Amino acid sequence: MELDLGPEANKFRQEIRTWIADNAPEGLADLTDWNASSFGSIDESFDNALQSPQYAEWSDRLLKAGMICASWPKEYGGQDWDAIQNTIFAEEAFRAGVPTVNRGFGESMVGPSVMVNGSQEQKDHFLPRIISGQDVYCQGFSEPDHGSDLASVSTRGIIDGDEIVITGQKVWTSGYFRANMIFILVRTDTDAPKHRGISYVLLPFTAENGVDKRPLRMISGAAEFGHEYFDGSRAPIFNIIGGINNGWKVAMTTLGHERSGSATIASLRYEKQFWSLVDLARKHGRDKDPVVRQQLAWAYSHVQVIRYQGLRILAQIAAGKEPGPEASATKLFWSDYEQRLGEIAVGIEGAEALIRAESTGPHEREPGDYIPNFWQNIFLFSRAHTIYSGTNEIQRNIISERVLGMPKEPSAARG
Amino acid sequence: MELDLGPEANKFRQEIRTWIADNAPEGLADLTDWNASSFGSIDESFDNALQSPQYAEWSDRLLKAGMICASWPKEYGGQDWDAIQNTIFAEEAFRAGVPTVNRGFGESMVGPSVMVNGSQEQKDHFLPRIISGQDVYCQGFSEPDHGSDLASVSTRGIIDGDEIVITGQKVWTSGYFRANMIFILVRTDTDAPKHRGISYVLLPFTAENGVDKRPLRMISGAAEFGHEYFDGSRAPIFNIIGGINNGWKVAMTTLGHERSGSATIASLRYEKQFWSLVDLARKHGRDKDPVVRQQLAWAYSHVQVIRYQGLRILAQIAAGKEPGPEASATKLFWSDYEQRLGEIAVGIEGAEALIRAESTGPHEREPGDYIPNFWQNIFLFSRAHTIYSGTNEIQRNIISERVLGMPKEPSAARG
Amino acid sequence: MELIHTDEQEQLRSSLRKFFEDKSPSSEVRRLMAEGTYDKTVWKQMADQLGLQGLAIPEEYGGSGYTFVELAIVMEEQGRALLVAPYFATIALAAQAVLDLGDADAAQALLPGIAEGTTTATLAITEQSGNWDIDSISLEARPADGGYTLHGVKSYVIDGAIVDQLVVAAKAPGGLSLFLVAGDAAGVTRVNEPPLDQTRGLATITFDGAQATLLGAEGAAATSLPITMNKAIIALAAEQLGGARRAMEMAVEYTKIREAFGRTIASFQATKHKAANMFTKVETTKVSVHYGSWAAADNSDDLPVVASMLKAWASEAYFFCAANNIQMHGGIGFTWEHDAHLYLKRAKASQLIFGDDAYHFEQLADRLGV
Amino acid sequence: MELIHTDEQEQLRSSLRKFFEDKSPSSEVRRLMAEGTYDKTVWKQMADQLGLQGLAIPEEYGGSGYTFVELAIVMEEQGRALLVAPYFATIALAAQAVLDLGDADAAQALLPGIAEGTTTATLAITEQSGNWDIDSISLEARPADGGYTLHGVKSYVIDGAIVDQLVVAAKAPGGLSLFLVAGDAAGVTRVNEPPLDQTRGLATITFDGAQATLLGAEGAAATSLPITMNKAIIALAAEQLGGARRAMEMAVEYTKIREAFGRTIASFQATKHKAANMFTKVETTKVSVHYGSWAAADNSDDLPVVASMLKAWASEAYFFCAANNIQMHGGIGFTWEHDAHLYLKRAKASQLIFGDDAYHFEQLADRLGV
Repeated sequence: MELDLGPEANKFRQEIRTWIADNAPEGLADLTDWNASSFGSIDESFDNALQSPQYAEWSDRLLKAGMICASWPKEYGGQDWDAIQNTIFAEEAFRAGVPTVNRGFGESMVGPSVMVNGSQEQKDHFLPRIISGQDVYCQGFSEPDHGSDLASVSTRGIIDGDEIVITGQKVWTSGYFRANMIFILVRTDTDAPKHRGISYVLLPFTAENGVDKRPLRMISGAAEFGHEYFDGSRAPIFNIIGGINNGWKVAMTTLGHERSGSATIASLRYEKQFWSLVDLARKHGRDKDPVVRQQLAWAYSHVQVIRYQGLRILAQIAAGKEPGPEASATKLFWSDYEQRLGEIAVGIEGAEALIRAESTGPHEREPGDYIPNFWQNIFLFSRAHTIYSGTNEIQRNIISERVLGMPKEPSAARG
Repeated sequence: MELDLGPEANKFRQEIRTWIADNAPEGLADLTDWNASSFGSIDESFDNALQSPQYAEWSDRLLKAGMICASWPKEYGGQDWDAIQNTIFAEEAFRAGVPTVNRGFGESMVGPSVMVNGSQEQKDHFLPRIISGQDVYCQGFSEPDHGSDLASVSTRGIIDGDEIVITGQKVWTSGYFRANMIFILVRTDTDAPKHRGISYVLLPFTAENGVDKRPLRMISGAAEFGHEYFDGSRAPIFNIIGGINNGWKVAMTTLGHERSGSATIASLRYEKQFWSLVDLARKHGRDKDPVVRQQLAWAYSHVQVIRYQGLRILAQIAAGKEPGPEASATKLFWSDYEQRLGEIAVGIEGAEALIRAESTGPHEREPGDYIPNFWQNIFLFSRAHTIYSGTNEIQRNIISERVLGMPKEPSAARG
Repeated sequence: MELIHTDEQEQLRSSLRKFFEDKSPSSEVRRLMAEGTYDKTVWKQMADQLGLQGLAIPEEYGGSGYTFVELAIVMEEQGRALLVAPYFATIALAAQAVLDLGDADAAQALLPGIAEGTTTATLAITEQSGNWDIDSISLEARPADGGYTLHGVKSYVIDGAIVDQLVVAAKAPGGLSLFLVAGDAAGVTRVNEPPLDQTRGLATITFDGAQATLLGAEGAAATSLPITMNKAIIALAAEQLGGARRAMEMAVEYTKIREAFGRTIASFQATKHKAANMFTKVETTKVSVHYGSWAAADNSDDLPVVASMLKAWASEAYFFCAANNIQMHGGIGFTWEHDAHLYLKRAKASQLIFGDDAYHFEQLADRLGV
Repeated sequence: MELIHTDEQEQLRSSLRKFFEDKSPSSEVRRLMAEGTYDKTVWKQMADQLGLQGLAIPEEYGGSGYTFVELAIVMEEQGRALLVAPYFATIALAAQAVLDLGDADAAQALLPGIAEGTTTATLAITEQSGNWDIDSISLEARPADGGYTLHGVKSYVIDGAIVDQLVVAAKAPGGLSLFLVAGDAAGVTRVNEPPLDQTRGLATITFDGAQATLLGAEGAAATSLPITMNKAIIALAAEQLGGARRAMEMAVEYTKIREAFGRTIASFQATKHKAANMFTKVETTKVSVHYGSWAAADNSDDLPVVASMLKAWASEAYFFCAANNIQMHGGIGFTWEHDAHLYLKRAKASQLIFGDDAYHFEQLADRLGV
């Protein structure tokens, strides 16, 4: 059943569908499974596809058509697309098997922060570089031992003439290996109260600029996150957004930015994953095993709930309503689901899951590399889902306190 | 596999087996399922069997042979049986399908308290009446709103000449309906510290003595527990054990008394119950259903663990060792198990579980009575298992704090 | 349609909440369940004041023509209040069965009376086997004197002993068909069984040559009855949602008041996390029921899949909330006097009727083509 | 025998704990797993200083004749330390397979070398299907020149690429039989596969007419191999117990140190209850392993039942503890640098090898005669 979003949206969907059909380079869809969940996985074909001429051409056409960062306001190079349009575009790309080109943290966090807090010169300088892909950002918020207490920034920023000089460490830096820029919180006033002495800096993220990037290897073998040491890394004062010592406010703008448009895509990906699981069961002759069928039905039910949740969020956005309290349960739900899904999948693989895939490609491979197969990767990487972005224990605290009005823990000196 | 307890124990087992064969009245084993778990159930055949001439005769023979309260010291009318002998007796009775005759709280709690804390006159008076069955005790410790904080006794005891006069309430009184005596904690000094003004009284538990007994009906329909109001109920001062205001210490003796001998019996009962469940599955044509077979295997595994735990406790007792920390997990384990077992069983019954059994007998029946069938009763009554004797949440606290050395909750003003 | 309720739907919910709190408090639930009956005055008020019986019945048959989405809201709210009345039986089973036949005469025969609150009814499907598969129906309908007579026994008939009319699934010469029989007709013997869940009656009904009227065409039920069953499951899931949410609320409210060891038990993390898990179950059920009611309203292609998914999902959620509600209440929670057990028993009975979770997960796998 | 360990057994455990903490610290585990090998010096020390390889081998074959109960203690302690060495393969698989044949010549051929620490070995059972049912064995043993040649492929052979000797289950003309083949014999190709659990090697071994020596009689393995498999499962369960307990201890220790929101995270009830649940799993596994090792020592009638029960039980316990160990460590717990993942992977691999929980629950139902 397809969500009927009204005639305007249906027309838009038709236009997008036609545009994709007309513009997607031949063979692009066949290069890799663009829709597979790639988070935490090491997928050679995906990496190779990103290097292909077809992808370059597709990327170029999207850029010219304004379909990169399209949800940004027109004045900043976007198309003013709303959540419905974003979703329709993502759905149609998914159905056509072609990738959307998104600019990651640059698109979702840095851009909006600059739009809200930056000067006209900063907007003119930084925003086009995000859209074009010239600047690829990673996020420098977390530091060792600070857990979820973001305001406890220790990394120092010292003003030196017309530059800021940064020294310290950041950790859990997602996507660090593709980034040439980092948006980083640094302490520029050690005497001010915790939240008042922080600045938000767009820093060149290169070895030449004194950044020592080390992969933080995960249990799945992938180095999805980085751990960086900054030793006198420099940026022009121009790169401080929102003014010196005003970084906490800027960071909050960023964190508050709605990541819409992904709501229904998640379920498309999960649904596809579900049918892969069914194929796996068939391949292993387990699809008629009643115990496995219970597991498959359990999994499908979860995928449907994720789908319904996405549809509801979209309907809320379309109606201009704030997402209801049920949104707080979403992370809890899919993270637990994906963990269990991984366990089910390796169970179906049985003995085969005891052996990993062979390494076949060159990307960041070293001796001693650990390359899991698709389901092993989900099994392993999903252990992180219940931990990052606030552990599931913290999510349950939030639900019980903020939604159900239950009291905080006695000594709750929360950060 | 049978536990080899050594030649002495094996000889004892042989003697007991012979004695039971020689002395059990004909037809006794067939009167009812003496081994079924009757806690919280309303089983007419069981009640009727207790009234039978065969049971009376069996009871009389056990009494004459000293096999009632046999673990008591010889000087008090027992046989000095140790845990191994108790267990062997219980096992052999179980195997022969005949009941053991135990004197409940009188045997396990009041007797030991009187032996330790009572005067010679008190021992001479109270102990034989327990053994003979003349005095049947229930326990008057819990009061409304005090939860597991036993020392918060509000029920008053006032000395009036050579009598003590008791006014107040007790609740969660297990087995109240068969008892003619209650061992009760009352506050005899309201000025003394919480634990110091309590007395331990053996009180006639009758309407004539101002006791208003009300059944506390459970969700299973049975009134396993009572709620009593005491309005000027009297006992001679002779009935205060351990002296006035010394009741807390006496109560602790009672609570500390080892309830050995039941360790391996529990698993015999659970094993029997398991095979009833298998029969149920067969009756419903579900025994070849792979999903049901998973549940049955799950259940059997739990029964085995309970069996191993019992064997271990017995081995520890036989070796004169204190039970290890694993004992604290036992209640957690069987209570969760029995809850899930009830759910599995009604699931196998399917539609049949939607309808209760008909009432067929006279025992404590009223209009509006609610009489579940065997598995419905386990399903319903087992909800209580995770609550009484310290909720499973409290059990988990205890394990984490006392066994694993984790800290108490911040404001832990524990009772 | 969208997966948020309109303001009008939310207003409907508010007035229903108020009405059922007023008309179906615990004292009434307990009185009616002990008597094995329902309150006919309240039933008439439901029709006259709120039009609940006719809500989703087309206007041509005396209803107000709303959709299954609104009906699901009523189901949810009456389930929350544990309303002891044959609403589920009359509306989600009997009326729906007739609607799904798509036969105007059949609809005219039963629906106007239901809509105006003068007729109650139920649907008799399963038999002594307790098997919910329609292929297992063996009750026989024999043509006789231009009509039919019924021969056989129906079991687990919801509210079967207290309703006016029985819609009976039977084997006619032309295949599986539905028949209308008056509850008090000659040749009908109804026994009100003692149910696990006393808030909802279950009857065993023996048909010994009772006169019956064919609804729609002979054989039509082979197509319509599976649809009706799927919609009944959606309605039941809505009811389960209402009960689950109430059980969660009871638990949370109680833990905020009850103290132990110098704190409210709501301040203990084990309690909070149980509550958060209940909340997750309730909210995922809510959105699924909403989708399911929409699928039922639209006769959507995925209705069979959604129904099986929801039967398992809502059952699990309700049982989880009802069982934990008892646990979070401690000792008082397993006494007869406290209402927690009423929800537990309703939850378990709802989980078992029409087939349990494992049955529906297998159905789901089958319907997906796995 | 009784279900408590003797003082002597507890002393054995203490010295093993100390030995493995010394010889198999995290740094060594990581070094060896990266190299896909084991430390031959430590292996020799295990034999010379502690007599671990010969512990449960009868004295007539160079061992010290202890029972499976003592062996289970060794399994537990080396599992706790994630010892990277073919101990399980050599002792619980190869030596046990030969012992279960009950053939003196076969025992003499292999066991003295094992007992003195000069020979390592493994047992090759399953093939490319990954099916652990011995009926699925199809590798062929052909009589040739007074001996035999083997033809076929064995998969998932534990430590198959690093051991000296291979005990191979194969179809001979007289039925399922065991054969001894040198690991470096002509016609044997061994591929060390990249395992999910890097602390234990798995090999695919191709036999292309390799010369093999029959162990015991032709067809004898049809009887002995199921016994060996059951005992191997008990040994594995002991190893799982050791890992589960270590994972629990790591978690509890860490939460006592790590602070969040002004408290140690060990003071949060959610953490405490997770730990208590781990404890319950560990202790129930402990007593079950003890019983199982006793059943294995006694060749008890209920060994098959206990083995299937334990395969599921210990696997579930280990995985539960290993997974929650990661969760309780937070971010650091899912980094490669932290040892938590080594236990998680060992737990999952142990759960899957020899058939998973569902497989063994079905076996259990079958063996019980349900």
